[in-house]
This record gives sequence, C-alpha cells and structure tokens, in this order.
Amino acid sequence: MPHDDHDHPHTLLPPDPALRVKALETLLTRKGLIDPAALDVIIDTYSNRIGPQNGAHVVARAWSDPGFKAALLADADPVLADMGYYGRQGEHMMVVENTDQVHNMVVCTLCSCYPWPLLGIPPGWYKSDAYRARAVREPRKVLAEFGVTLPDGTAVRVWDSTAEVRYLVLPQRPAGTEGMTETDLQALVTRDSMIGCGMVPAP
Amino acid sequence: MPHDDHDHPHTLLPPDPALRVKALETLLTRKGLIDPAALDVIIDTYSNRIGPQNGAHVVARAWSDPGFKAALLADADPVLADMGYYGRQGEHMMVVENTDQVHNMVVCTLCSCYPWPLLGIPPGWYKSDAYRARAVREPRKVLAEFGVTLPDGTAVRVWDSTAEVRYLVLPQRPAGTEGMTETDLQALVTRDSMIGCGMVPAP
Amino acid sequence: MGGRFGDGRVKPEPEDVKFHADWHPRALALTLACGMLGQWNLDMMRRAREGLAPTDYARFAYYEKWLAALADMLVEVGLVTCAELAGEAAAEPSPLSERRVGPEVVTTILARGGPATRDSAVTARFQPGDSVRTRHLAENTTVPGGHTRLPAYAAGRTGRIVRQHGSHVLPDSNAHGNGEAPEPLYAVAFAARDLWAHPETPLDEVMLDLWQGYLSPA
Amino acid sequence: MGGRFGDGRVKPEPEDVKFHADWHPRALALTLACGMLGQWNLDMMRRAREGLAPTDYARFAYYEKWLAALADMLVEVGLVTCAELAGEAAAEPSPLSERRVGPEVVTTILARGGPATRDSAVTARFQPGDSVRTRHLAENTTVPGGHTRLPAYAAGRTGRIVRQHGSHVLPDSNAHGNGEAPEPLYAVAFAARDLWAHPETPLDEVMLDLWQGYLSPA
Repeated sequence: MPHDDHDHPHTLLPPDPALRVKALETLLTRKGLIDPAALDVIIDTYSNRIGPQNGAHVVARAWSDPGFKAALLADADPVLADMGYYGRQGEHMMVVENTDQVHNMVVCTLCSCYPWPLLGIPPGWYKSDAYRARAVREPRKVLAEFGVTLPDGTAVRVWDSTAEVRYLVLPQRPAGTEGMTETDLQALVTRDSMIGCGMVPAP
Repeated sequence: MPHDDHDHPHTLLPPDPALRVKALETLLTRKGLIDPAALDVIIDTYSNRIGPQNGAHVVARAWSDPGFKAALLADADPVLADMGYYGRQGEHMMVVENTDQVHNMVVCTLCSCYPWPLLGIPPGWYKSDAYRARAVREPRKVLAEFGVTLPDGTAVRVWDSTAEVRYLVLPQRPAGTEGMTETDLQALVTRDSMIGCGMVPAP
Repeated sequence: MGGRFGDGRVKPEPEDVKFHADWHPRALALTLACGMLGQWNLDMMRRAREGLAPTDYARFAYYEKWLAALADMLVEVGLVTCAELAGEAAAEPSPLSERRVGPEVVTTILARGGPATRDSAVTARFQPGDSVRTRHLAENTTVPGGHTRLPAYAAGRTGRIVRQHGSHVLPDSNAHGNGEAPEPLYAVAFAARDLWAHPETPLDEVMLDLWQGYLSPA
Repeated sequence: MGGRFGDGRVKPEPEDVKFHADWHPRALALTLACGMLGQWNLDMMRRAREGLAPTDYARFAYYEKWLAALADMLVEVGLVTCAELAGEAAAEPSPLSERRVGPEVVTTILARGGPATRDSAVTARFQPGDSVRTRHLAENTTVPGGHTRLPAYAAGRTGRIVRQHGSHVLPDSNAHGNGEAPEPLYAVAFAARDLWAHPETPLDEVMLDLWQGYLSPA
C-alpha cells in the first residue's frame, strides 16, 4: 500500500472489498457520521420496495389508458410523481415508446445511470464493461445475446444517459393481451423490456 | 480458467507469469519448436552485446565529425549499417538533433517501439503506461520528472513511433568537452539523452 | 468506454438478482448514507470514480469503484483522515456527526431526490431540428484532465437537436466545486454511421444528452 | 493510451537495469525465438497484444502482454493446441520442428532484421509542407475492431507533412493476414494546440508516422 499516495487514499484500506466495506462502516460509525440502522433501511428500500414492479405498473397503465400514455410520453415527470414514482436517480424522466418502426434501448456508457425509482438498482450486465462498450456501437448484436431479433426495417435508437435525464422504455404490448387487466399486464412486464433489452412475452 | 474461451487461449496457462514462461518453454521445447540454447544466445545478445553503448558511439562520432553528422541526419540507414548497427527493430532509422531551438523526445504510445540495435531493450519507464500516456500530452512535465528543464523558447518535438521507423535523439554536446576523444565522449553519453529524456552531463 | 472493442458477450441474468456479493448492499447503502451528509455533490463523486488510476478503474467492478471513490472523497472533503483510513489513528468523533442521517428519515431523503434543473441566465441557442457539432475533444475545457460528460466516441461529430431539456447543472464545473453553472441541455441524435466505422444498419441512431457548451452550430 | 490522464509519475531508473524480474529475459527470448519460426508477422503479433481483453491489457505489464499474446498466437496459427496449453494433452512433436532456430544462427537472424519498406504501385499523394487531415475514426476501415496504427488522440486532426518515408507495409492489412498492401508512409507534424485541450506551450509539436490511407488533403 503506497502510504504516500495522497491522490488515492483508498489504497490505505484493505484491498478485499468485503473488508473495505467493513472497515469504512466501522470507522464512520465510530466517528458518528453514519448510523448502521439507516444503512439497513436503504438496503431494505432497494431490495424490497423500489424495483421493476414500479416501472411495470407505469407500462401496464400506459397500455390500458391512452390518455395516460399520451401524457406520459409528452411529459413524464408530473405523471410519474402522481403515481409516487419519484426520487433519487429519477428526477427527470423520459419515457420512449417502442413501435414497429423504432426500438429504443438505454445505456450509460460513462458510468451506469439508470432510473432507480422505476426499476430499482441496475442489473449486473447493465453495469458491465461489455454492455457499456457495445450497446452504442452494436446494439443488435447485444440484443441477440438477450435472444431478441428485430424485424427488418425497425430502427434502433440507443439512449446514452450522459446527463441527469433517465430513460424508461415503453415496450410493445404483446399480442393476446387484449382483455387483460392492468394488474395482470403489470405482472407480464419484464425489467429487461423496460431497458430495451427484451420483449414482453405473450401470456 | 475459462476453458471455452477460444479467443484467449492464454487463460489456459497458469496466471503467474514466471510459471507461464516455464510452461510455454517446456511445451515448445518438447514439440521441437524452440531450442533453449538459442534462447540463451538471445538473452546474452541483449544483456551484453546490444545496448546504449552503440547509440553512444554514433552520437560521439557525430559530435566529432561534421561530415559524418551531416550524412547521419540526412539518411541514417547507410551510415549506421556501415558501423554495424543494423538489425531487428532498427531497420529504418531517423536521427533527430537537439538544438537550442528544438528538443526532441521519442515515445511509442501504441506499444513500446524503440531502436533496439542502437539502445538495446527499452527501459521500464519507456514501456510504462505513464510515459506512453503523458509524453505526447505533457512532455515538459515528464522531462521535469527526469530533472530536465528546457530554456524558454525551446520547442518540444515528440516523435510517436507509430510505424517501423525508429528514432534516435542526437543530444546536445555539453560544454567543456572540446578536447575530448570520440571514445571519451562515448562514455559521457547517457541512454536517456538519446531518447530525449535527459541531457548529457558535462564531464 | 462507449464503442470499445474486446469486452466480450453481455451476460443476461435472472431479474430477481439484486446483488452479486454479500458486501454489495452494504457498499451501496454506505455510499448513499455518506452522500446524505451533504459534503459533496453527485458530479464530484462521479469525478472521483473516473479519477481512479486507469488500472484500478479497469479492474474494479461497479461497487469496488464506489468504495474506492468513497474513501478518496471522504479524505478529500476532510471527513476522514488518511491515518484513520489506514487504521493508524483512533477514530475521532466528527464535528459533522450532527448531520448523521437516521433510519427514520432515509426513505424520505431518497424519495426527495436531487433535481438537476436550475434557472439559468444562459439563453438556449438551439432548437429541435438544428444541426450541431460536438467539441472535437472530449475534455474539460477549464480543468486539465477534469470531469466532463461528453463521451469520447461522440467528440467532434455532427448530430441533430431532438429536444431541449431545460437548463441543468453543468458537471464540468460542479464536479470541481466551481459552482453549478447551469446551462441548456439537449437530447442530440447521431446517426450510427456518423459515429462508427462499421454501423450495423443505416437506420440506427444514438441519442445523447449534451450541454449547450459542448455544441456549436454545424 | 496517448494523452490519457491519471497514470501518475514517470519513474526514471538506473541505466544498467535491463530486466525487472528473473522471468523477463526468458519471456523476451521465447517470443523472439517463436517469431523466427515464420508463422506470423510483427503486425499480427501487435494485433494479438492489443486484442487482449481490455481488463487484461490494463493489468498486464509489458512482458505479461507478450506472453499472453504469444500463447494466443501459437494457438491461432496452429503451432500448439488448447489441450497442450492447458496441460491436458501430452506435447505432440510439431511438423514445423525443422524450422527450429538453433543458437548458431540466432545472432544472424536478429542482425538481419525485417525491413518494412516495399515497392508499391501506390503513388504518393502528398509532399512535405502539405496540410493533411487524419481519418476521423482511429479504426480499421476493413476489419471491424481490427488493427490500426492511427492513435485515437490523433484521429480527425489536421497536420503537416514533414517527410516521406517511402512505401511501407500497411499494418491494417498485414495484421489480419490480408497481404502487405504497401503504401506511402509520412512523418506528419501536429501542433500540440491542435491535439490537446491544454497544450503546455504554443511551440510544441507531436510527430507521427502515418500511412497515406489515413490521410486526406486538408
């Protein structure tokens, strides 16, 4: 450990990340800067309360209610706030609709920005070098790795989340869902489809 | 070790580089593809026979003989071949002269190309990420780390060895060497000065 | 790293996987709780992550980058000393401990978020449909080697304004504690064929959110 | 990596240091001796080194890159099998063993070198003094993700022809076994202020050797 490396004090911590977390939490607790019970609440929030079910709820309602959908696509923020889906990393939302003409996909090549209030914490692959590097250059090859093949003539539009605007994909409603309730539709919607890396399967 | 990683079979070898070398040498020897005695000769060549003394010889002669220097700067290859300094990684040489107006420096940002027949194998710092990254962008800060400060008004010209042309810097002859023989001058010339990262010290 | 070659396949995973190691949730929560102390902004934290040594950035996984940047930032803003980090000094109670966030307010703070929109005196120069060219260097123009949000793959390229997002805090300034300097932010569309030597189809586009200062008329 | 930030100080070292580990000379000699079998060219080997996974390229030191690329190349050209590398199969004598280089000829081969100049039917388009612009992408135009020798920092920039080096083998082709495709090579001067957001002085220049196909008139 280079103790004289003032630019990178993290090198003073043990290299094993599990030990790093423990060392930091112990130190910060002793200094009175964090409360381990608050950490538990944060973990519970993203483990159990905030997740793709929120986004799926929005998608199911958009499929069910044309007026809602129009408002959502025009200006998502007030619509999502009304549903209670606002918060850290979802302050400025845009919802982009997949159609036969355009398939939208979301990435953050610079870090791993993601609409947390709607989808929870990002999946491992979303944070991977492979996805960050390739989604912008060869989205169709990436989609193929998710088992998705687009029809000829469908354009791909990849949204690189370079600022504080976060993107949610409104996937295409699958055939055979005409009579389904909003609740049943919500259960169909996959997380990956709202990132643009999957299609919602027919029921 | 991902045995199915056909793009990168090196992952099949042990990760420790010392063990990698041993494993490869053993395998290739058994297959009859290499002769360990030939490896010994290669190592002896670059450890003891080919090194910066060659470049220093060229520099000392250029300082001593204006006709030689003019020929060297105009078309180095025949001049160097005459001296016996030709070979792998020195097939196409250019010699660039440091003056009060221009200070030349050599780097290879893409790998670590270097004039082997004249300077031997490159020093560790020449192959480092720090040198490869910074020599082109902030050569003066790099020079400062070698203890070199250029006079105001001297331009820096950094040669990035992107092709098979190799560059040797002809450093400035230090003051106080007027009466010295070519042999004594040769002993003064440092390797770093012929890369453009040092000045030849006065005797 | 957008556009980089050689990273291999993307590996989809089951949708119920939230974390990939026991320490991941703790690293996440620790970083968020420290952020709530209000001693840095999100742009500063991103700057710290990207400012890791290139070899560390390459080898660290996501939450390892978070942890390393958190430690660096804690020292940078003076919340923790190097001696404390190294375990060479006993932990001193912090004068900022009164800002410690308790379990009862955490959810509220997360739900409150931190909008990046601001009123700005900078007039919008571009309208949807305008053709623009990005800066030819993906670099911070004020701070050498500083933080910026123009990806290298989109530097010096021509695109089309798609939408004005209002005025947003400028990371190039805010990440260095030089003020929020809000200015208009735009969604800009680039044809894949203008970005890549071998685009997959002539139809495809990449959309980026870019600040006005990154753009000039094309 | 030319121009990258964050790599720290350059560490000068005594001039009598040749190697930094016991295995270094052996790695060097092994790579050179295998090259003498004539089953690949230098451009292919560079392609193999740069084609390592980005995380490996970042963490491997110089001779570690050499070793990894050597192993990959030995398998690519069929001199060695994966099973042999993995130690899962006994080493089979190679039909190419008659090309093995003995100690008596090694010095001669090193001294002979391998010139890269070739006669070429491609006419030189540029003369010293001409203003040229480099390709806007530092990418191989034929092979996606393929080898090229235009550094990213010099892509899409304007420079001045300083010298014509004659015609040289084109790495973009030769590295992929697509022929030597020789074409004129030039030394091109770029003003530091045209390459960097924060050049050290207005006087400084960076010189690159670039193939004619990388350049267009500016």
